[in-house]
Amino acid sequence: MHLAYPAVLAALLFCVGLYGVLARRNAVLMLMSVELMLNAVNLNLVAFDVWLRDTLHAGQALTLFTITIAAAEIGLGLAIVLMVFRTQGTADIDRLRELSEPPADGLPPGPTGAEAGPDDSDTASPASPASPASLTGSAQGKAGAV
Amino acid sequence: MTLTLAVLVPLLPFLGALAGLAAGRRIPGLIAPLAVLPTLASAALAVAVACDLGTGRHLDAATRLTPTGGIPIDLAVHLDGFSTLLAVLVGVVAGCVQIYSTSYLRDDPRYSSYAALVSLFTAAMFLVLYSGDLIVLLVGWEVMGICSYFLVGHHWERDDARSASIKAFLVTKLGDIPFLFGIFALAADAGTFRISGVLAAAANGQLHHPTLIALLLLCGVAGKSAQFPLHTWLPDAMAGPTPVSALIHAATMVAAGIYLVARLLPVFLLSSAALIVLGVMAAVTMVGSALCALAQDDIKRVLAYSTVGQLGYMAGALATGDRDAAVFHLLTHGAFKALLFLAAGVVIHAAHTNSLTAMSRMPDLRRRVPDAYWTMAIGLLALAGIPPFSGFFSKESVLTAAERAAHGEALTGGLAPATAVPGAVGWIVLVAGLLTGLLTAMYATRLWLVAFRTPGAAQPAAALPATAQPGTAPVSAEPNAMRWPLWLLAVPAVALGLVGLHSSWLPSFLDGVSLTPSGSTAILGTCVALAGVLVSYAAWRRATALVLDAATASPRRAAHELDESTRPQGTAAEPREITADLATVPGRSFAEALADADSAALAASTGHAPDPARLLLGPLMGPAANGFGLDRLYAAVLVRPVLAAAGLVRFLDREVIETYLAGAAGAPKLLGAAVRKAQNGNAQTYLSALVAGAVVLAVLVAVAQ
Amino acid sequence: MTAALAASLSSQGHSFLSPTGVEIVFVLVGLAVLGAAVLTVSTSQLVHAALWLVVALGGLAIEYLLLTAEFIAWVQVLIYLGSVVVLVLFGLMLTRAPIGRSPDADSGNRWVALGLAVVAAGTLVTLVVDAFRCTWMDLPASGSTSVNGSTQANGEVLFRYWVLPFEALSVLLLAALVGAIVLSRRHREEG
Amino acid sequence: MTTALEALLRCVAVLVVFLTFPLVIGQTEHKVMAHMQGRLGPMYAGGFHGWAQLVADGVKFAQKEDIVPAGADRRIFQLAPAVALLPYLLVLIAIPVGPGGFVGQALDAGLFFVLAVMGIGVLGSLMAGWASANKFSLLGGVRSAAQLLAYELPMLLAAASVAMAAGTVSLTGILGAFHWWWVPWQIVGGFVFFTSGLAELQRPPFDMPVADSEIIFGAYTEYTGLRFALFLLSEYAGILVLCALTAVLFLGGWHGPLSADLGWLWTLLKTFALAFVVIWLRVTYPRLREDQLMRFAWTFLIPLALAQLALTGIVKVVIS
Repeated sequence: MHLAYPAVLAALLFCVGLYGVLARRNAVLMLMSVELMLNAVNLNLVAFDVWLRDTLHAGQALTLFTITIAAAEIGLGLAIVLMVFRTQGTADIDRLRELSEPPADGLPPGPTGAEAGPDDSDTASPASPASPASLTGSAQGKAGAV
Repeated sequence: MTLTLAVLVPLLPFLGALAGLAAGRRIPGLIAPLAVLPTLASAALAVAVACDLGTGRHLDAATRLTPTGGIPIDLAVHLDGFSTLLAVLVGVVAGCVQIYSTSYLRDDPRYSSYAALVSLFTAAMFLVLYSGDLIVLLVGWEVMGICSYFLVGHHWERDDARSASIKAFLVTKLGDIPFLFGIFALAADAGTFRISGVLAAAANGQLHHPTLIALLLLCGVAGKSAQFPLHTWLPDAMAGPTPVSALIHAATMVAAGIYLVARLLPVFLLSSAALIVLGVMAAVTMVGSALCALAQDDIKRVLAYSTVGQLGYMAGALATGDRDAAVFHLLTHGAFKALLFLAAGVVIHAAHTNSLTAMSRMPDLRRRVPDAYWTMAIGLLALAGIPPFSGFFSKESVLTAAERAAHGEALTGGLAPATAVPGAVGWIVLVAGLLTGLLTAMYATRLWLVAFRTPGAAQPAAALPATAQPGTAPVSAEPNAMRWPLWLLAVPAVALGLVGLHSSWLPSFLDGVSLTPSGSTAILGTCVALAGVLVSYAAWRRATALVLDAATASPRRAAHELDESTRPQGTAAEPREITADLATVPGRSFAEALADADSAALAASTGHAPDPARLLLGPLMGPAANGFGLDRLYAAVLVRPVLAAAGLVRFLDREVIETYLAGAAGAPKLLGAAVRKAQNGNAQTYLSALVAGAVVLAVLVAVAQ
Repeated sequence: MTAALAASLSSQGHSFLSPTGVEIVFVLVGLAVLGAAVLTVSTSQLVHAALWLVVALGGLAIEYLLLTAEFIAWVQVLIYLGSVVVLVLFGLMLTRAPIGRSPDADSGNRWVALGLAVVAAGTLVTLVVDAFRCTWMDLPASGSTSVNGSTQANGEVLFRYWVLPFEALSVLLLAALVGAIVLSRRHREEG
Repeated sequence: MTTALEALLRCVAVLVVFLTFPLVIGQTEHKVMAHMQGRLGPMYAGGFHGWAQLVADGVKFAQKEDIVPAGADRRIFQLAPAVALLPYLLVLIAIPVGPGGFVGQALDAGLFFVLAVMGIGVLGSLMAGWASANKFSLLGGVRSAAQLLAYELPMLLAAASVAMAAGTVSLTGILGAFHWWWVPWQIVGGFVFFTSGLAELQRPPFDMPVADSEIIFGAYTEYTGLRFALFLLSEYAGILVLCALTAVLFLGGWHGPLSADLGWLWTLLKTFALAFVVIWLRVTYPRLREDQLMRFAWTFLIPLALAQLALTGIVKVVIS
């Protein structure tokens, strides 16, 4: 068999996964895309192992390791996503922007006057404790019943 | 030995000032001793130095701390008769002022800083006197400037004190800048900052630009010694506490300029142009300030203008090349002017007002402050130049010097040939001196009569109940610390002039020029002074008669007439202002102050006072009261253009330069905003950029191979 | 160029134009895998994406089988299909994946991502084809006990040469286990 | 040609087994439960002992309308029963019935294959649970997933014990290496394997995902007619596969006292005996609570499996 077939398939699969990682909004979907990329790497490893007839079977052994690590990764990743979902009320990657630079025309760090109070609470509503509490509550209820 | 003592003289008050500032409010009990004792010790040491040095000798010592580029600067001491005698004067006056202040400013919350600043001021003056190096002298000179700024602005709660302090500082600085350049030019020509070196250079004819140097130095002298046209700060500086006025006027700050010219007189004698300028300046200062003094209502302003006039005498003496006469007058003037100010302080303290008109309403003022009454009489007699008081002899010595100069035989004390002094200078100074003698006698008499001798019948009835109330005015309540310095100073005010008669003692300290007045000037001066006294007395009698008429005639018409005829324009003070003024006079309870202030305000508002000034001055009254509008002239000629220029600069700064700055700041800000957009918190965007970079690298590597 | 390529390949005895049966199957399954993967990253129904991922991963298991890596293939099935995808579905359900299309499944970054992915794919495929177009690998005959990917062969290398990484991996798994438990534990004061 | 024909034949045979044996097990369950619980209903259909009850059930299921809920994800809803059923069909291929190639396809990694493919079956439950657009179904699906993930581990560990004892993961290889004393040696592993398998099949007492008193019927709540029958079929197929595997791994499979030709009979006997046990357990034990279920797996079965693994290792080292 031509090595080009698995190699090209792996390359294309990798790029598909790449697209998924860059384009998907839901964190779980991103994790799935990461799995696709990892599998592309695995395919390459296996193909090259077969081609090279490595006596150590380095390719296949590494594939096994990769699969194991991927399993660990997905477990941890999902735990993180679930926790984020529980605390933030969303699993959308592009809404988790606590690390972003605040907008230049935004409010000053502290409330400057009496009028600033309600505005403050309004603008903070996406991350305000009220709405995620209900969401988290329902999610917790479901998880508890499982 | 002498050197050690001399170094200690400026050092002690300096350390006292530091200790006083450090002790501050934490140890209030220490402040007064820390202020008084070092000053008194310095005075004693100054006396010791003067005695130790003896007559006709001088001492020069110098040490160089560190080499500087260019002309070396030495910590030099130059002691001779001029410096030691003036140091004694400074020490005595400063000691009296410090003692006086302990009582005068007893209740002042800022007494600690005040006392420390006075000590520092004294130390700076000592430094100026003893310094043998122009740069070190300049240090003392500038320290005095900043101290005067703080002391004049002592009552910084008051608007006039604030503006007066700033004015004093700015006007003297205006003179100091040319002064600084003058020193540099002098040092550049002489090749040294040492005074002895400069004098030697002057004697050897090494100074190539004497006129330029002398004129530049004169600017600083005019500023410091309050000579026309830079004298305007001095009357305004009366906003400071009265002891500070005494210190500034009598001994320290204003004396510094005269002392400097006396020190560097050989330089000035090289340039007849500078002497003419100095003479004209002195003449204008003398006459103008005497006229102004006659028109003032504020007792301290009267004294301030008289100081300006007396300084004009000294400057005139210097212009005629006789620095002995100048320093002699400086000594006697220091004594009697300090006496006058301290006595005026007592009077103000008792009357709770600065206004002569208001004082004339107080029938028992004379009895309340007998010490001030008598010592002030002595001081005024000395000021007017009535023999045998000290002022007579020193003033006559100045007139004699002028007369000799007018005849072409100036008393230069061997510093230069008598022909170095133009005869015109002598004539100018002589005429102006005689005229000023007349005017001085007039305003001295007026001051005394209006303040103390207004008859009870001329006092308005409205004022009587206020002052007759029991307990409002405890008679002779002035503390000892304020009374004894007056008598202490009265002694030299009376007797100091006599030492000039002794032909060998005082001149031997100085250049050896005879200080005995010549017969013609003595007679002429005495006549002029007596005439002034008499004229003033006559005018006062007439004014009193008018007031008495007004009391019996129709009050309204008389009041109007009186208002037109007798009221000095300077008294147009608002009653509220006077009250505010009073509230700051220390040593009195506020209720007392209010009671007195009521009567004073009433008096000022009705304006019935037997003041001879208007009768004497006639149409000159208004301009003279306002200092001949010099302040307005300055405002128009200097202040407004400066303000306009500042506005222009401000506009340029805010609108033009800041635009560039804002642009310079804006460009990075825009760039930052652009870059900041990249940090949107979205991990996918970051990842996209990362992958794009990786792809580009991969392509580049692939293509490169 | 294609002709030259074909000529160069045929000169070595293995032509792209005359594929073997395994190659045909591999390409067909590969196309299926690719299609499933594309659907995984493009469908707007979240659970469908996970199910398409199952198809893609299962197809990959078949590809492993075709590459004679039997053990890897079954591990792929066991771990990926049996556990990872189940976990993913679990996570989707816990984050309340809706039935039907989610219009916001793709972020605003999708066109950038598409461009990047296409460029990257072009680059990678070009490079890979350029490098391996003439490379032929001989697949061992299936059924022989000493084949490449048999359980025995894998076990032997794993426990002979790869013991240390294997043990390190077990530590990593343990850490991941502990981490997942800690992360998903609900704190008492929160509950 | 012959290999292809043989392969086809084997596939057909496996299919036949797949289609009949679960039905037999289902019928047995009916009967056994009816007898155990003294139920009279299933005893009437067809006259003798109610032999036609299964046929009646089939006809009933076939007659029922195939309903897909309006809010459901239609395709996945319809696909779910197949996904649930197919893995068992695949697994059956690899289970050896008798010696000498009496197996659908002998695989090198047979045990591995079997366990891997069995794990896929849960996807059917998940798909069904999610696609039904019913919260009971969703809960059932999620419970299925959690249960599967929890019990997969002890099951694998127990199977690993046997593989370790035999030194191979090939099912035929394991049977080839079997000795009678393996039964007491691996009995604990057998217990763990069987119990975990029951849990994976969601059979009572591990039927929390379909607990009718809590969540109606879990993932299958919305299913009717033939699709529901397919789920039932998959459950019985699962029982068949589990029992066959347990028989093969722990009870010696075709090994028996008599002639080797009767090996297939021994396998079937053991399988059905185990299936009877499964049915027996259903009527004997009450359902576990969810937390009990999880605790049972993590704190009881896994330590037990690990102990078995250790024992196997020790014995293996000793005898070699």
